[in-house]
Amino acid sequence: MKFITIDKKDWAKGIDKSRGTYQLFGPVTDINGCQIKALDADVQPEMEYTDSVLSAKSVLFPQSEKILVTSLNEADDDHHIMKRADGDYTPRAVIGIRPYDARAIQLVKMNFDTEDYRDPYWCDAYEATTFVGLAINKPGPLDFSTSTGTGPFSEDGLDILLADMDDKFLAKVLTPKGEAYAAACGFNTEADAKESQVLFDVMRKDAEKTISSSVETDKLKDKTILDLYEAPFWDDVAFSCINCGTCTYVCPTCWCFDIQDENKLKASSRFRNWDTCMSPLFTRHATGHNPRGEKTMRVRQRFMHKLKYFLDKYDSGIMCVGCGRCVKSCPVNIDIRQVCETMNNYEKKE
Amino acid sequence: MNSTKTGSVVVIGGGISGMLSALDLANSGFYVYLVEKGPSIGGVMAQLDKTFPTNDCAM
Amino acid sequence: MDTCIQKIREIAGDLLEKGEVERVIGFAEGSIPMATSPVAISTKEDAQKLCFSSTCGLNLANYASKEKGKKIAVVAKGCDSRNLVTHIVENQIDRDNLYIIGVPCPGMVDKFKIAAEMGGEITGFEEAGDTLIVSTVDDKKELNKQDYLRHNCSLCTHKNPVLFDVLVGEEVEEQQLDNAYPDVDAIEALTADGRWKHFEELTQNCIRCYACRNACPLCYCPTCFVDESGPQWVGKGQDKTDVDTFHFLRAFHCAGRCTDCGACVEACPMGINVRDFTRKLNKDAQDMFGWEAGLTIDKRPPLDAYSPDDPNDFIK
Amino acid sequence: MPLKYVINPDVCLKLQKDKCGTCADVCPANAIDYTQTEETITLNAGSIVFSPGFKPFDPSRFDNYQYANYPNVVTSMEFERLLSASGPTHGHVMTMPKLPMKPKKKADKALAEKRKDPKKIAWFQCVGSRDMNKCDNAYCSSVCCMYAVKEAIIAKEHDPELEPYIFFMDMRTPGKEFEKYYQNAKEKHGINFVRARVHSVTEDRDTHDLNIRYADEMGQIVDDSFDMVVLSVGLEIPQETRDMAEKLGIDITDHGFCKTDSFEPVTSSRDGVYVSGVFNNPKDIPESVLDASAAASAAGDFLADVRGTMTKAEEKIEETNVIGDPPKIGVFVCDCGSNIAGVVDCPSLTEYAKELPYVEFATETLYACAQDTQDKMVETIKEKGLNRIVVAACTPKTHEPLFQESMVNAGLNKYLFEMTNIRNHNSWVHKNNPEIATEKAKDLVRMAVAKAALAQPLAEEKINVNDTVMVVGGGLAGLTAAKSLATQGYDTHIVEKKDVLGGEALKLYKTAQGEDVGEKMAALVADIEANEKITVHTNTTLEGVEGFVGNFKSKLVSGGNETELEHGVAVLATGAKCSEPTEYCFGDDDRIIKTLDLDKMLKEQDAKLDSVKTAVFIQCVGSREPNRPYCSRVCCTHSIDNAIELKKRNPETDVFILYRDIRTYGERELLYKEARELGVIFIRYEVDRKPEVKVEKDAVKITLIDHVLNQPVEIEADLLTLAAAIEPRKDERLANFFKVPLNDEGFFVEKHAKLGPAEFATDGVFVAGSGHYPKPVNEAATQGRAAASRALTLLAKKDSLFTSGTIATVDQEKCSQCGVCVSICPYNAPGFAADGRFAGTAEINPVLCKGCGLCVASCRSGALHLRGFDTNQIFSQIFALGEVV
Repeated sequence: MKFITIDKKDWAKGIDKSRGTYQLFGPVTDINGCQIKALDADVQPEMEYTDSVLSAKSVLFPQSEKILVTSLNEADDDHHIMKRADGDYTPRAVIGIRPYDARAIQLVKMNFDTEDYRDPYWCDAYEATTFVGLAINKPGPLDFSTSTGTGPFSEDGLDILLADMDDKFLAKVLTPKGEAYAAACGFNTEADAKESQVLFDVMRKDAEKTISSSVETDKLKDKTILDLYEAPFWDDVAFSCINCGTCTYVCPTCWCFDIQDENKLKASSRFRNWDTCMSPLFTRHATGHNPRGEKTMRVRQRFMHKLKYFLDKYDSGIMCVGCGRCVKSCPVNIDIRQVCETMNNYEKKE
Repeated sequence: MNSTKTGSVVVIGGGISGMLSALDLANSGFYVYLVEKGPSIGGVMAQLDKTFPTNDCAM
Repeated sequence: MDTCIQKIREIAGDLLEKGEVERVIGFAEGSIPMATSPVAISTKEDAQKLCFSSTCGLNLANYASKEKGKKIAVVAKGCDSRNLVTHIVENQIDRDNLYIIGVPCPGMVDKFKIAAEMGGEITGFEEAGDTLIVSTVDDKKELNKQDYLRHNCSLCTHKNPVLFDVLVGEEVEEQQLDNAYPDVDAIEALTADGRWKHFEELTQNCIRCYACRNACPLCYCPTCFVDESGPQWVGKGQDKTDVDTFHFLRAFHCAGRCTDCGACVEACPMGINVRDFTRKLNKDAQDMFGWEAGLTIDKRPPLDAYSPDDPNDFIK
Repeated sequence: MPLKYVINPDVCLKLQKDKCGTCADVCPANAIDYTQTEETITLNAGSIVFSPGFKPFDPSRFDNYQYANYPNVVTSMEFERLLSASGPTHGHVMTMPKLPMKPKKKADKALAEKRKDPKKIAWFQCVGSRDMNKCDNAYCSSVCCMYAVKEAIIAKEHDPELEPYIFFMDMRTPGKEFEKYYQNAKEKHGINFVRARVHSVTEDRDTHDLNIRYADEMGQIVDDSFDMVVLSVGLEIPQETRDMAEKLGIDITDHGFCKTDSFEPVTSSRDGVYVSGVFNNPKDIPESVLDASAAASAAGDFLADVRGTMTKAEEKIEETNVIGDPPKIGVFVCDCGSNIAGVVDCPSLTEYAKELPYVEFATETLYACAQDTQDKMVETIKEKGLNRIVVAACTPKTHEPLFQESMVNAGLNKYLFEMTNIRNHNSWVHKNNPEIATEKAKDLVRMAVAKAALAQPLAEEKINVNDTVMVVGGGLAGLTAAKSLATQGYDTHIVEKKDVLGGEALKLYKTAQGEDVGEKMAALVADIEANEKITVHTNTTLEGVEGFVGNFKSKLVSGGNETELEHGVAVLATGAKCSEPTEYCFGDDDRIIKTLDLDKMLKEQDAKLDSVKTAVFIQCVGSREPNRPYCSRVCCTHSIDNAIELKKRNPETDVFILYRDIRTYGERELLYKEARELGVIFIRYEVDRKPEVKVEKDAVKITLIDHVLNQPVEIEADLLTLAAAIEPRKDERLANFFKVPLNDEGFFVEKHAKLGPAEFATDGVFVAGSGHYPKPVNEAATQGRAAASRALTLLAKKDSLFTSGTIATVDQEKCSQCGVCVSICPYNAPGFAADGRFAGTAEINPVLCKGCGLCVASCRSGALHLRGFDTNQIFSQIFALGEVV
């Protein structure tokens, strides 16, 4: 672990230099606001953004990803045999990822990279990716990341953590991957480690202090699943919900997907697309039966999964990193903080 | 049935009028003989291009 | 506005107390500035939760029709009332089971526009007449509400409810417009390529969360065409053709029925102006059939009926 | 119209001289049989319908038009073939059309080089009609004005630069929608109308252009040049028909038309012999169609007690259950002689079809529709166990039922059949590009096979038919219909809102043939009242109708009492009424009356008539005007009839008829002739120069511009009769009860202007009388009988009346209950389920559904499906097409 100082004057040049060996992702603003996207050769990551509308999860888990291909042309010898689609797993770096998004990727990893099963698409992309985080000096009013086990300066899941120091970035290089990327950029002005760590700590404390929002999760672990499941408040929580998938699509920790085959003429491709537990189709059986047929069941599922099932299964805290995106984007203002509080404080009446 | 009549009708002429008369009779319970002098039924209407006033095709 | 909220609460409380309705559907304050949330109130006490402001941008007709068979009351601004009308016409709501608490609408504000103006997360929002007092962590501004109205509200000619059982507050003056569709005219004036480019860019960030569809009171089909699998009308990935097919077809399903309530845009997390599609069809309905949706319960929308004098200039 | 060739024995070398025989050598189907000879067969029949038709008048004998000598003078019938896509020039209008397309003779070749697209064509009206000088045809042929206008419009559509001229005496467009057609021809299509009888035609020897000479309305001689002249030839009864009539022993008129009674208009003078079509007076298609049905009704009445004694019940063949079986498709590729095979490579198409998925068998046939091919098809289905059939041939519109019948004969559900049109859609339109046509045929066959593979057997539900008939309207048409239906054994109810039967006919004096209407009506009413099968409801109104074909329930209200009538069919014969004139000082003076008032005076032998010295009739009062653009059809004949009556009562009476066009169609023209001979004076006026009427103390003064003198003429009349327009009742409520349409003026719109003139598009509902369009006694009676005949065919086939299998169905899980289908269906087929699990969702009444698909297309929720055209079938066709893209 070492610290590097990057003069902002050298920043763009260094980034451009890395393009030779890395495919870059980062924040850019378009007509609909800030998005984390693959950067075109002439586009620099915008390092002064508040937050992106969507999280950085799509760098590893695109909304629509071609996973298998096959030929339907019976003249081909291997027709109708599924083969893995060509994917680009050359090194890539995501510049300016927020620490809570990086933490979220670690949570998602628990799903895609397990002892029993390793998702090749996600894992190969993960292996190929260097995460260059940008610490949050001024957290927004909806940021409650400190109460979800992360924070504006969290290093979890990052290869480099950058802190914006006005005229320069102070970079904490956390992993060999990070080191390699810094080298590729030609960033090599090493800073004093001790001094730098002190600076980081001060900035972290300042940033954390401004966070006013938080959730209480301390009692969740001790609740009985069935009690929460049968709690009467779900109807009220769900009333206003319109069952759009917005909360799940903006969420950095939602990983559900759906598999679809698409045929175009003599070529068939199998895609996986983001799916959402908000959609009635999510659990509809081929018979037409739907175990989560009612809206309330779906809303309950989302919160129970994030705040209770995940907690119980992985013992790594709740499946929420406190980015606040769902609170902001929900068209009907269903606030996960309030729901979490309701669940946390719920006592079954005997 | 003590009628001396026969339950069949001869329709003479296979133009539009004769053909439709034959159809109505056959469809209402009579055996019909449609007699046409020419080699085919259809009459003059079959030779027309369009019909007024709708300009529908006569065929 | 405060007296108006007071009246809503009184009427709602009264209706519930007397048992005239089972539930009152209205808006409640949200958990963050500029957010409101649709609620269903069932006790007189809870009626105090009801509120009304320039941020009640969703359409409550959407909720009313889901309460089939129940007697309900709905707080309805102009748009909501027009969609209630549509729902009555389309057999989604039984008029006899519906009590409409009409609210003359002050116009809804555009959250995206205000956020863009403030340049950061909003931490405070207050209304004082036509002045909006908006703050962020390190800024506070007074904005003129008329400059920050939602686009549909700035062109609204039906602020007052068209159908109601009680009206809360005085009717507001309706504006007279020389041209209700300047935005559509501008798109129509583009070349075919230009229009295509415009729509391509418009939907480029669509994530197909279907918030627009789900917020729309017109989209009540038990199974939406995008969700059908036999046949699968539309691919489910991010293929541009499929994304656009969704938007085009949804717009066509709204043709002659859309009241331009703006709930779709309000709901879109990506800030996509999906009204660009529906408004073109609204304009066509106006031009071809002299029709504005949701004004009368006595007539069905033009595309729901066939009449021999329907315009058919397109048939050559 | 079977597309079969026959040998003309008069010119066949083989038959005449036992030479040649080429056709037998080349016919691949071995269809040539020289041994077939004429044979005489004796038929025993209970009745005869005589419908021998007409011959177009042969203008060769007119030396002034030189039809026989000038190549560019043609008859309207020849011009009709020139316009036709299936005609000798494939619809290309060209001069010298009578030359062969590929002339062999030298002189013909020289002529053919001068062929061009005509830019100016003249139609001469009344060639062989209304003409006692050059031929003996005094009558009007009734159809020529309209067909000339039509030919001019169509020719102009073929070539927008064409200048058509129509030379006529009176423009006779008295049929339904005809007047508008004529006005449109003038105003929209730019057809030139010249009121003149052309004297002669001469030819430019070099160019073969035609010069014509005529006197215009001002009496000026005009010379003009045309590329082509079309002679609008009349309809004529040939000698052989007259001979046959004589053999049959039926009376004919001087012109060879059958003599009939106005109240029994298809009944000849001999018992059991009925007549229809042009032989029963010149008429166009819809009237011939009405005659056809009327004659069937009359013959049916005559043979009522032996109905059904000679017909055989169809044999029912057990249907094979194919549900769950994998598709085994048979493909039949039709050569259509050379129609398809001349362009498409049918053998390679057949080979291609064999390779398609699920295709078990494919074969090429010379004519798929031939009876032997059909037998083969049935055999093959059974032998190979086929369960789906695709025929690649012509249009399903004409041939699908035939193939489906073979399916049924082979024990397959008829909806397991799919037809694709490789002729009209392919070989005909791509005839110059055989390769592409063959490729397209493969596409079409592949698509049809893809769809057929998904075809499912569809059920047709039996419709129960109530035997009772309701006739709405107790006028002549309604009574005629009721009488026929009752005679053939059906309980018939007549609903009449007035207290007496008879309707408007009771106000008439005499028919055009001179029959006393009052006497005849009294006899008819007495017949009706004596008939125990008929129930008369006078003073009764219809207040509501529910149900559908075979199962109507009507609410009848009489004097406050409500009764319900269940009936299977309905005849709407609600008639029309005489309008109240709003001009010519009507109402200001009792010497100004309407035609019906004069009838009343004649009927009552009113003494006032004796003092009439000058009587004037004004025609087209309220007809052919912007607010009533139609011609009232009956007024010309009626006024002329009354004028003759006045003249006969007192030859000294001066009688004037002020008219726009005299429209005495058919043999009514003879009345016009008679009137002139009796000294009735006819003065024509233009609609923009109408007569002016002033009421003065001792006379009604009428001023108008005489069209010949172009001078004002003043007539002092003591009786002015206005031929007031006939007005429909415009009964929107009634129309709505039965879901039948009204046209702009308020007349009922029939199912088809030509082929369905006595029925509505709504099954089980029929129309007769002036509610359909103004008509004189004989035509009202004809339509009454025709409506009865159409109703009878439905009632007689009640045991074989089924719904179609191709109808809409609702997936009630998906229905959003929005009601668009209910609102949009023109046939009232969708409704809301009243109870059950899916209460409130849409459901389709299979009896009312026509399978048009409108509801399917309009359903946003995708809940509606059209059986036989389901989404998966349509998609499979699209994907099958996409396979090669």
